[in-house]
Amino acid sequence: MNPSSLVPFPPLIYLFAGIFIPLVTLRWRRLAGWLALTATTAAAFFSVINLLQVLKQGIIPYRFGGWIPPIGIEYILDPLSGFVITVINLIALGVIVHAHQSVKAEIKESRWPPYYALVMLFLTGANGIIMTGDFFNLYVFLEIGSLSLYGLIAVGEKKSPVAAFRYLVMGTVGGGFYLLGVGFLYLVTGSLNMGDVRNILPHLQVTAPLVVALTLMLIGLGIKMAVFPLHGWLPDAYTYAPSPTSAIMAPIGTKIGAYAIARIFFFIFGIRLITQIVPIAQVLAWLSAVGIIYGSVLAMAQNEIKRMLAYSSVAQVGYIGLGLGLANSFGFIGALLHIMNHGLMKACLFLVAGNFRLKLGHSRIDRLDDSLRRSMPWSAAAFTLAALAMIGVPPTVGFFSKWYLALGTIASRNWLFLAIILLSSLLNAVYFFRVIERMYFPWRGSSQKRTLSSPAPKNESQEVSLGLLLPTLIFALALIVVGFLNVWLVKTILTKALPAGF
Amino acid sequence: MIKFLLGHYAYWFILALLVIGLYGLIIKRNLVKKVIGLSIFQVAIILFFIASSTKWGATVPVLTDHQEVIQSAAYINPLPHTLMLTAIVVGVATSGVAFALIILIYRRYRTLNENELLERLKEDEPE
Amino acid sequence: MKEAENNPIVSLIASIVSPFIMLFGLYVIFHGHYSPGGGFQGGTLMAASIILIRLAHSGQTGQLQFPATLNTPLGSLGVLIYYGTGLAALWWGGQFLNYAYLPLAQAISWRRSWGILMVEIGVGLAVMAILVSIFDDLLEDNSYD
Amino acid sequence: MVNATTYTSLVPLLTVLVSLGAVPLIILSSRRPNLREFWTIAAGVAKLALVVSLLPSLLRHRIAVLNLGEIVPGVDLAFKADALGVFFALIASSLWLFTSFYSIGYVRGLQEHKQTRYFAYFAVCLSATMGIAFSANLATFIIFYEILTIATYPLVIHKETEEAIKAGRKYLAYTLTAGVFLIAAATWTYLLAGHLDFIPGGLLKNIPFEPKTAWSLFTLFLLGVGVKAAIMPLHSWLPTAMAAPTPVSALLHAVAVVKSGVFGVIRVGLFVFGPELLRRFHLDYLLLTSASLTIIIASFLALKEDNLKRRLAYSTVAHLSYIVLGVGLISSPALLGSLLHLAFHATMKITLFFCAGAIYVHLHKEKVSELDGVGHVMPWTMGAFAVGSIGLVGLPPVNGWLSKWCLGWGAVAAARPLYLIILILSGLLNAAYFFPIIYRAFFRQGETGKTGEASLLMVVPLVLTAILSILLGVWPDLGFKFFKIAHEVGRVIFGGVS
Repeated sequence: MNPSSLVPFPPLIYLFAGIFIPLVTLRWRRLAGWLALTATTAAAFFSVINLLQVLKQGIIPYRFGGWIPPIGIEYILDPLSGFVITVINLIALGVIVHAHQSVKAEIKESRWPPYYALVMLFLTGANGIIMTGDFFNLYVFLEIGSLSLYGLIAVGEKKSPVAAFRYLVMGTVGGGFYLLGVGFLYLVTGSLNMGDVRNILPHLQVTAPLVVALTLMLIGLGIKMAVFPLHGWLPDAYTYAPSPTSAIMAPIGTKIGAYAIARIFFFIFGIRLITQIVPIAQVLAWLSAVGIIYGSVLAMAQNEIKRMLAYSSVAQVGYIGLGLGLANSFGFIGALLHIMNHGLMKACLFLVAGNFRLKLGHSRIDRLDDSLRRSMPWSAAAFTLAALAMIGVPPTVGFFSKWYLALGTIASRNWLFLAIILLSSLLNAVYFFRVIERMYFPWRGSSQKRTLSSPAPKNESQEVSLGLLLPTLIFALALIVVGFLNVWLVKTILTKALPAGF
Repeated sequence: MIKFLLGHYAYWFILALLVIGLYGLIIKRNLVKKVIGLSIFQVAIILFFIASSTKWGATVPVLTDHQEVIQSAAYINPLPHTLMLTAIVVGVATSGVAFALIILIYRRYRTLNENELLERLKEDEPE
Repeated sequence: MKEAENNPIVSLIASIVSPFIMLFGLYVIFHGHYSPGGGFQGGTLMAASIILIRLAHSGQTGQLQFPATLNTPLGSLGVLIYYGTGLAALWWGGQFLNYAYLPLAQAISWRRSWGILMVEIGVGLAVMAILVSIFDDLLEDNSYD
Repeated sequence: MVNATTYTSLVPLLTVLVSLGAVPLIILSSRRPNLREFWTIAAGVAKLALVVSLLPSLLRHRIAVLNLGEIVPGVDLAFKADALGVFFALIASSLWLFTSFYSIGYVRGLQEHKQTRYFAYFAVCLSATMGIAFSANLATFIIFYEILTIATYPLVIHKETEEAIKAGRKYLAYTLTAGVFLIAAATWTYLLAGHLDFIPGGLLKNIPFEPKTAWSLFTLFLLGVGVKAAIMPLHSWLPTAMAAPTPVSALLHAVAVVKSGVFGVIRVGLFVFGPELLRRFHLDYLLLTSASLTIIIASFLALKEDNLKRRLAYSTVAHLSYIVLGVGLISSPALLGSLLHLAFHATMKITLFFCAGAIYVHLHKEKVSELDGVGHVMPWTMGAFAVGSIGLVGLPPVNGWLSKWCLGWGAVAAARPLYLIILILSGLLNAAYFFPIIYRAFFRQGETGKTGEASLLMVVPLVLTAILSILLGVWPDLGFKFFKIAHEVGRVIFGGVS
């Protein structure tokens, strides 16, 4: 086997785990979690190897069934897909370790095997979307991922099926729009292979079907990415899903949509087409800008941590969209970096929300109090650190995304976008400090009862067990470490992952 | 103009179907009807692909004989058909999941009407 | 689920028709790689034949022909056949699903033919099992909460 | 003119790390207060020693630099102990030592809660301040500036009363907003210049500018650093933050936070833009106008404030703008004056805050109107207070007169006598709001209910800082050669005192 045989391994491993888990667990139910963990570890391992490979020798295509494109399905491993797939799988690894115990707490034992199988299928979809070089194959993986996600959401609280149904309706319509767009594109170009389409497009006149194709694809992928105003499914889905689902969906789900938009619009259609001929990039940037403000403002109004984080995701996805829509190299790097950074931050925050649910039985902001800082010091600290990262305090990762995005907006002389990015980090501060104040300081009512002579009730440490704590803390640590690594990442990977034309 | 309208008659039907599907999806209050709308919407897309590959007087692109002369004009483009096969499967899976969710919702809230469902959801809201 | 009364006409007709549907399904699967048809279509037909029996004979009787416990293993097995074929090609030096590399002592075109047949069988099995499983799950009367 | 040479040295990094390294030790020894306080003091001494060790080579025009690799493409995480940085670091680290001793007395005197957290964040604050002092470029500066913002927050809300939490919110709202402006300004600068290194005379010196761009960029910078420098109308967090314990106020006002702000103004004005650009686009007027207005208005606000600490806070606001004014005058003596004021105001104001804290701990009095007769009970404390007040008014022999003198000289040298008038007027206003306090304390009779001084841990530091203020007024080069270093900064930027 030559090194290029390893290219399709991450999605294939997940697929294998997805079908193997239900089979094995007919007999040994408790193996489900371990199998999922093994598969994720293996997938992450191969992603890293692939990334190193692609950095060494450049773009590696992989032709399924040996068919030459544009006939067969092709996987493309280039710096962009190598980077995103590595990020996603490493985050998934952390979340799965955490899920190992949170699943036990929140989901009935009889449902573990299907649950883990669906997680694996969701990751298959995510990895497939990242790797594929074929428009229709992308649709299939999109639906595989989404369908598993509907199931993963629906095992949550009482309201979760409703949220899942809403997501299903919107997601399917989104998929449908994307598919329709692919149809128009196929009418115009006669090919479904991305590389092929890229070569054909410059020779074509821009006709109505092409514009329709672009628009439909933007809407379809926009729904998956939860770009404002197509984000309607997101808050409920994030809130009512069980903790492990939220934790795996939040850092990965929307990023896949963002990646698909970056890949299709910037690499395949090209900068010129989407900025000068059809103003797709501008539309994306403006929608994202509105979404940033909208998401941040609504996040302030929430009383449930998971819901707050969900609206914050709407805003943060806006950062990515805005960075892409700026259509310059700084913005693009910022968006890619933020795909990773936001994944890490949100994973950490949702894991902490999961820890709270596990130990306190709820994650409502108005019921948090300062006993947390004694009973769950590490979780609270991880939350605080991630919150600071969301605000963009250096030297955490959030600062660096903000830095590149700010550079991008200034480079394109768009002062309004600059103002929005900066304003939003202040709004982040508002809603995160609400929680931090609750966690660390005695609140009205509790402060009157206590005087200095009777110190805070010394709660026994109720910190969650190591299996839950370790991934949380690793994510928290990563927020700083990755922050310092950003130059290295940008220089060795992301500058190679820029589309032509910057 | 007339020629344009008539020449694309299949697409007008597909468009109508698409709109009907979306209408059902958005306007109908019953969750099952919403799923029906969803299916109609997907069927419209499938038909769109099939219609785009239609060729009068052509046949399946299967070689019956090695000596046969290959004339591309004599065959229908098989690609959209195979793609739609997959799309149909996706559609089936979607419907399956949708109905499972609907059953779940019905068991918990004893209603399929969206308005009633929203009311009951509100009742559940703490505080 | 309510125990519906078994209508003899319905159950008789279903019992007669079902094997033919199954046979047709198998035909479609096994000829799918060189004529219209294939795993999806065949699998759906086979599922239809099983579901028809279940519709006609409610309750335990419907399960006699094809018990619901087989759904998951058969479904997984089907995908594993598909997956294994692809993996075999990968193992013997080709790309995933490149049938030309399958370890069969035959000409490449025949290897491709056998390979795609394997895949079609796997897909057919999986589709059948999964469709039946969807049907069973929707009827299953356990509450999720 | 002697050109400075650079040499690589770990010392700037160590000064940052030494108090940061003390944090885990402080937390680990939280159950043993004496050990914990020992770490605080040890870190303070070590830090001061490290900074002092930079002095000899600096005076021989050798600058310690340290480059830790890129932090964002094109910008390094780098430290550079140039004259200005060492100057600021000296002030901060020496006064931290006083504050540490004083804090121990204060928190023990009041039996404050969560003392470990208090000392831990204190140490983090000082690390950040050292980082600010030794930053070699704008990105490094911003990183430490923001860390300082966050690390100060737990200190501001230390009391955890509702008032304190509100003050903390206000503090964050102002300073985080400022941080955001600073980031915007820095990214813009980066796109214009391609690097962010501080260069004496301005890193933007050779960039072609349009007036509009220059004004917008400078305004952004000023909004960024102006909040911590408490330039009006960005000052209002400072009096509110008085809800914090007194040593924190002292730290905020005299040592770390606001001084980082004015330090930022100096860096931005003279090392990013540079005197030439400031003059060419008349940006100096922005500095001068805002500074003069702040001086006058804040002095008036101080007059009518009854709460002692808040009165001191407004006084701080006014005096910070002296420093800004000195930058805006763009002349070598004015810069000398503003740097000296940076140092001297710190010693005087810290004395005053220590006094206010001692009164609060000992007599639980916060208001000026309650201070009748306090001078009889706490003569040493109020004596030190008098020294600080005299210095801030600008009368010899306390060091305040020297910096004011230089500022006035600078105003005349820059041919802008208007600002000399403002300085004199402000001196009078200072007298108007400080002398009544001393009068009340010593010449009126009042019921205090207690006798004797506060604990020695508090009185000794405040007397020492008062004595230091007087000594520096007489021999400004005493000890750390403040005068010489300030002179050196002026020489680097303007090429010698004219």
